[in-house]
Amino acid sequence: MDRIAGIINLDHEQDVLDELTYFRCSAAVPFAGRYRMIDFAISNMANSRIDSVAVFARRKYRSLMDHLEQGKYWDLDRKRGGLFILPPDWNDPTDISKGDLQHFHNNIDFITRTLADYVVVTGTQNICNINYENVLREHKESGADVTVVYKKVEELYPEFRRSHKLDIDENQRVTAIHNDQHNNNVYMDMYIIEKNYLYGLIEDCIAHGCSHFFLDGIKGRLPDINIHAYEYSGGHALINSVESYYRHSFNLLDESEHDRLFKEESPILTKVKNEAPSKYLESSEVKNSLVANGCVIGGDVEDSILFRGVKVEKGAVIRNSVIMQRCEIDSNAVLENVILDKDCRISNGRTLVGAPEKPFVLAKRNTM
Amino acid sequence: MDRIAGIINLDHEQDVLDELTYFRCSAAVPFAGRYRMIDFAISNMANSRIDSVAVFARRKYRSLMDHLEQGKYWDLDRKRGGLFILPPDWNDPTDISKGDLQHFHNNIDFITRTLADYVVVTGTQNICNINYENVLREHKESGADVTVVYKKVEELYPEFRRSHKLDIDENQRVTAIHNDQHNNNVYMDMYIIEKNYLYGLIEDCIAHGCSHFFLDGIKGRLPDINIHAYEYSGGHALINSVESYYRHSFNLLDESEHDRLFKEESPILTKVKNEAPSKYLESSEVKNSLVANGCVIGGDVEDSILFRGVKVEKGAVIRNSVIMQRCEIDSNAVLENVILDKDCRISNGRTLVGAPEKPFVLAKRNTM
Amino acid sequence: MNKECVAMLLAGGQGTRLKSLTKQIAKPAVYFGGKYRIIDFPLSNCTNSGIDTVGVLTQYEPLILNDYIGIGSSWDLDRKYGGVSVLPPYMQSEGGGWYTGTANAIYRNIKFLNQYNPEHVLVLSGDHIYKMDYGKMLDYHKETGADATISVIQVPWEEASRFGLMNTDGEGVITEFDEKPPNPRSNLASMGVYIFRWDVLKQYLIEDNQNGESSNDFGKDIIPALLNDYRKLMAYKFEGYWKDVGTVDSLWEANMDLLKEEPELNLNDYSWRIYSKNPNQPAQYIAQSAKVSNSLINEGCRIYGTVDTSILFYGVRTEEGSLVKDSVIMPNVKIGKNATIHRAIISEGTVIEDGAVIGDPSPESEITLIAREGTVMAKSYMHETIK
Amino acid sequence: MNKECVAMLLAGGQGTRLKSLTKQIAKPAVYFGGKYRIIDFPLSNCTNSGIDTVGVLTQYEPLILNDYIGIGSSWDLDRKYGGVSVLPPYMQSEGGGWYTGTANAIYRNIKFLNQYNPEHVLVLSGDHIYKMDYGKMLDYHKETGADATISVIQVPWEEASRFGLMNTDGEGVITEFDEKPPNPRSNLASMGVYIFRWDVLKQYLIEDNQNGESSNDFGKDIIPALLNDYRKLMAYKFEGYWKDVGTVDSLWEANMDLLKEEPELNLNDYSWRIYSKNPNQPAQYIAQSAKVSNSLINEGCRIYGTVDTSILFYGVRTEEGSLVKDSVIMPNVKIGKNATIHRAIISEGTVIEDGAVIGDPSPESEITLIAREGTVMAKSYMHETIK
Repeated sequence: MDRIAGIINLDHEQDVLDELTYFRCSAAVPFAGRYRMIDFAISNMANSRIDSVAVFARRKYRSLMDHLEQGKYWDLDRKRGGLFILPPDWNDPTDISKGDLQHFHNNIDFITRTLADYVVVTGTQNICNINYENVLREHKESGADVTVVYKKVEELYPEFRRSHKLDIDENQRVTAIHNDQHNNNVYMDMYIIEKNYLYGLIEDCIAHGCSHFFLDGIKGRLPDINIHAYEYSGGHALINSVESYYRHSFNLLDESEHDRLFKEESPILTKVKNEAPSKYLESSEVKNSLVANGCVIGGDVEDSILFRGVKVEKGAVIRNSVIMQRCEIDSNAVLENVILDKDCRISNGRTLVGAPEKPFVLAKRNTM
Repeated sequence: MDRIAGIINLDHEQDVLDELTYFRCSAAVPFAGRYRMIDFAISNMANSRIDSVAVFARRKYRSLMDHLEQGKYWDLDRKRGGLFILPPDWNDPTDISKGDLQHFHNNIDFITRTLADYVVVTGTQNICNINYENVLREHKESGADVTVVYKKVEELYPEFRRSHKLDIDENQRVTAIHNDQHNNNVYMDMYIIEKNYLYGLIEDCIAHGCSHFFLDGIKGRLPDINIHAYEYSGGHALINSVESYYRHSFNLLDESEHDRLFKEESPILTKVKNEAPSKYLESSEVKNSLVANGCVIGGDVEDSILFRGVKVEKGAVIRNSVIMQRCEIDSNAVLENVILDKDCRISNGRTLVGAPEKPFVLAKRNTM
Repeated sequence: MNKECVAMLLAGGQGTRLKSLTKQIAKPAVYFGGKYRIIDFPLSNCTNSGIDTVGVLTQYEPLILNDYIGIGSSWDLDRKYGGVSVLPPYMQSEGGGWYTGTANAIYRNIKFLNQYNPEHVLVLSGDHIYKMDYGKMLDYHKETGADATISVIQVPWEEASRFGLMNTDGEGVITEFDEKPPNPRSNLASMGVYIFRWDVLKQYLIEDNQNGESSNDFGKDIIPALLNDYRKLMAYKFEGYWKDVGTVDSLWEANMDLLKEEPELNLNDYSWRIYSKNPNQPAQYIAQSAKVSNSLINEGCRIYGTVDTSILFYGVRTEEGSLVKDSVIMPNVKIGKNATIHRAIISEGTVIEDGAVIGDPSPESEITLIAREGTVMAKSYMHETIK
Repeated sequence: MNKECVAMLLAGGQGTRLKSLTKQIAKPAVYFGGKYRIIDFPLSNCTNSGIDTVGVLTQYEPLILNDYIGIGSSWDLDRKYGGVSVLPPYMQSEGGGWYTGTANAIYRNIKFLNQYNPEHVLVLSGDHIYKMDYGKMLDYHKETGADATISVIQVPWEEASRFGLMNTDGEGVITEFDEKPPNPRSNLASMGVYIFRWDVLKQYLIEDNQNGESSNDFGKDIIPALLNDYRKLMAYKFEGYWKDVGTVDSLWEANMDLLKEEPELNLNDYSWRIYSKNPNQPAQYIAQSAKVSNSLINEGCRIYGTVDTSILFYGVRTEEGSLVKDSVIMPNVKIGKNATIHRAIISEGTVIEDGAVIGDPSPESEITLIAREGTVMAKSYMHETIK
């Protein structure tokens, strides 16, 4: 029985979702009506029977702590292993590590003490539903040092500009990692690696003053190390901007897109909130929308996503918008192309209209 | 059934335990062989049926997170209430609160959402075994706005210099709070207050630009507010310096002192480590010492405290020392008047001798 | 450490009046309100009232309730000491056997209760939908120094004879107890919520067990015995929503009660959450073709048809052209194109084929119960009312 | 979600050979090693082996084991899905009754197992002290494609006839199984650890139950039936410490084994922890007057006397002038001034009065067992050996 440990490395995830990341890191941004971005990464691990997960957090991680607790919603509140949120702990003046290697170095106990033989390292911006046991199987068969996961995308949307792309030979071996805007093999910011090999690379990177483990320790060693490419073919959304967030939110209104991310056999788990079922009043008119529990809807909602506990009064109109937890939309308010963060309140009769390509975003706890 | 919520406010606790607080806040300093300082505060709350506890943390709190998890060892891993570690979250540019009022302000939800009617606020440096249900009973009978807890000390040790002292009238009402070095009514840095009254004081303090809730919001309002004094008569140790830490450690070797802090009916709980019972080898000679589990002792130990998992080889000598978790003392090493933090290793034949009034302190993970 | 008060939840009733809904599951496990099972209400009341030790007495094989309750984490009852325990009748060295009555069920768990050495025992039944702070009732019980306190609610006089009724004096002391009297002299009905001093209850349970003629029932035997001995019994008046959901009609009605604009039973009250096991479903989807009004819909639903004045549990899918009206649709039901459902309760996992017609729209008609899991309702069944 | 492997721990044995130690508690709950109960070893092995679903089959009233196991959090088995369940014989609609044998106990919990739909079932007994990675055995079982795999250990030939013995061919295929044969032809003893393919085991359990002449026992009936049908049975060789602690002498010996300088069973191995319920005791105190050597001492002890080659559980207090030698002292025993104890097992809570003399120091003497909780051993008992 091969065991895998997981590392969710948030160190390179810029907080680029504008108002949505004013108060939280992007991993904690709400998505798809009832989830946070990081739920996908953690659920994928839990569904792959990974029972030891470290989260390398650096900035604005408090809402992450609130959300993850000790991992109980993923059955990761364990004595052995479990979920660890690892914020910075750089009090050792003799520590010479830099960048994300500070995390790897400071938390080397996580790697050395785990009973797992393999480690999956991933970010949270590539939303997907992947089974790492399959990745491991292919990794072992390939005999590679590292196996990276990529998605062959059909269209090179703007969000892929910042992603690395892979050149792959006929044996699925990676021959180059670069930023070529015409390559559609998008590296998904996740890889699997043998624990001891990872440990050696970390030591070596620190000794050489590296500051970015993937770039310096893996990409930079091509072609000396054997990198295998695992093609992920399921549902995928890269969210690294308000625009990509907004577009992928609406993609979920398509049933087949939705079902590629949410599967019965590998469910995406999240913190349980015990909201009542949503209530649709006599006056409500809801069309083509995703609605989480705890909402009370009296107005019109179309082509939109309502998170948990949203109140929409009679006469209010919401179109092409994402409305997060516990927002209240008073009667006769009109919202179009808007993203409201948590706990916003839109008063009677107010109108907010953004552009379809650039939604109007309101930070949390605003009253307008 | 009156309910009480708890706040453990670490904001005013200086990290003054030298090497012991290089890497951790003083609340996380190991004490009494198997505890951390904060265990006393949390266990007192748990034993007083407080099921909602917030920890206001600001600096070096990672080892606190490791230790407390979600409060499971205190049965505080609850859906409703439970234990919350609340590190800084000051991302709101419009927030005008200062000092510990930042904590109160940022975490006002904790106070407003709790079902409790009363709140106990405490630090962690006054080690004691107190039942807050008794404090509440006296508080309600007194009709006071706030009830502060004090200890009438017999001797004014140096550690009390920084404590506030209370002038108390014949009705146990506080008439003055000051620093008079000849008053032996030592304020124990804990008080109970009605939730709504607390909320009002916080609002008011922020509006007036205060930065220290107790000094500005409570002490500063004397004699306008009615402060009752609750006398705590049980075991007590104020630990705010290496010297007081060292002295109080050895006080525990006295059975009656020990039993005033550790009671069967109100046990001090801590994180479970699943260490085996300690092993005393044929060659060991242990006298007048406290030993936690998981130790393997082959040498001489006298008048000392060994934390969990300490190894003392045959021929090693330890006197008047505090040896923390998983230290290894090789054969023929001699330690006298020493505090070793976690994971230190003293090699074969080394001698370390501090002074009885000023122990030699070694920070964690040192090898000598 | 003692527990001040331990709750014992009587979940043994076979609930035969709920017909096939309780064929495979005990009544407390019956679905309610789009998301819940009946037992979620007393369990949530316990945790919200600060009672963290609950024994669930079940007459049936314990697996189903064990599976639903698990370690109690859904209701915050996964406690190190206390928490929730399912207590089926088990073999004992002095022999085993079925619980012969509600009092006998508690009697046979005296050892369980003694573990916690409680001062008071709260006895609950698993048949009612209500939100109640048992802590306040306990305070009342303690303040009055009662041997037993019975929670009562005013019911309409015309329904009173269906209940156990209390006659009380001006101070709330119970002077008489009539179990379902034909001619009620009071309309204060017992809610099936009792608090006893444990030492008193234990004594009466032991005596009751020795009495070969007793039916070992709280209402029929224990309460009358206490009254007979002039023990102090107090009535605690409860105000709020309380409904027995022991029949198909009352279960349907209680569900419909939630659809009022301001329902008496508020499920969105953050200070008194009703906890439930979480099925991990994604957000519900309301399609372009859908029309939803006056309804409660749970996560995991995909609605393409019309839903009016109905309650849909998780995982329900309705296709285009379908109509669901005045109905309760339990989890994972699939409703085909152009199917119509009126005034029905459709049980878990049923597949309703395209074009099927179920139920009778006339307001006086009986509620149709489709209660065979996995049933495929084809057109041929369309006008049949299956009970 | 299926579970690949579910463990069933047979904890029903009354352990009469352990005499009064098992009068009030089932054998798996007997104390061992200064801190543990026997059941901690198989439960810790399960959690360390990645097996997170364990049914504990007990013949007794389930309360004591329920109380010790709680929600399983001590062994990290407080899982949302799976975890540890105590399974006493319970009343069923088709009637109830005692488990008639080890196989019958599993047979009557087929529904429990079916809930998880496992591919394999690991059957354990609760009588042995050992650390074992069941995951490796499962890998072997899967690789060899066996219907059943039995874990075996080499025992000295002279002891072999006390065990169930396997004859195997060169590949480890079991060709014969002899239950305690007078003339052993093999010294590979069954450790009471089996892995079965669940579909195969289920079939044999059902057939075994229909066979009125069967004793419903794994060793006597199920294994022979499998062999008889030429099913593939593999022997999995285990190397390491393994000890049956079914008698007072072997329990004492297994405790003493821990006192060797490098004991075969290492309790300080951080990669294979033995988990146990935590009694929340402060650090142990060794006084100025104390002399402790070659001993294991647990938290909560206060030692003022001499302790040599002994094991002390939590909460033991020995006064000045007392001597404890070659003994096992269970929790909360109080030993008075100048009392002497040799070669004894003193059970929980016993109070030994000042000056009492217990046990016989001669190395050939029987082990003295003081096993009545709360006994006060006064001087007058001094030379008596109480069993």
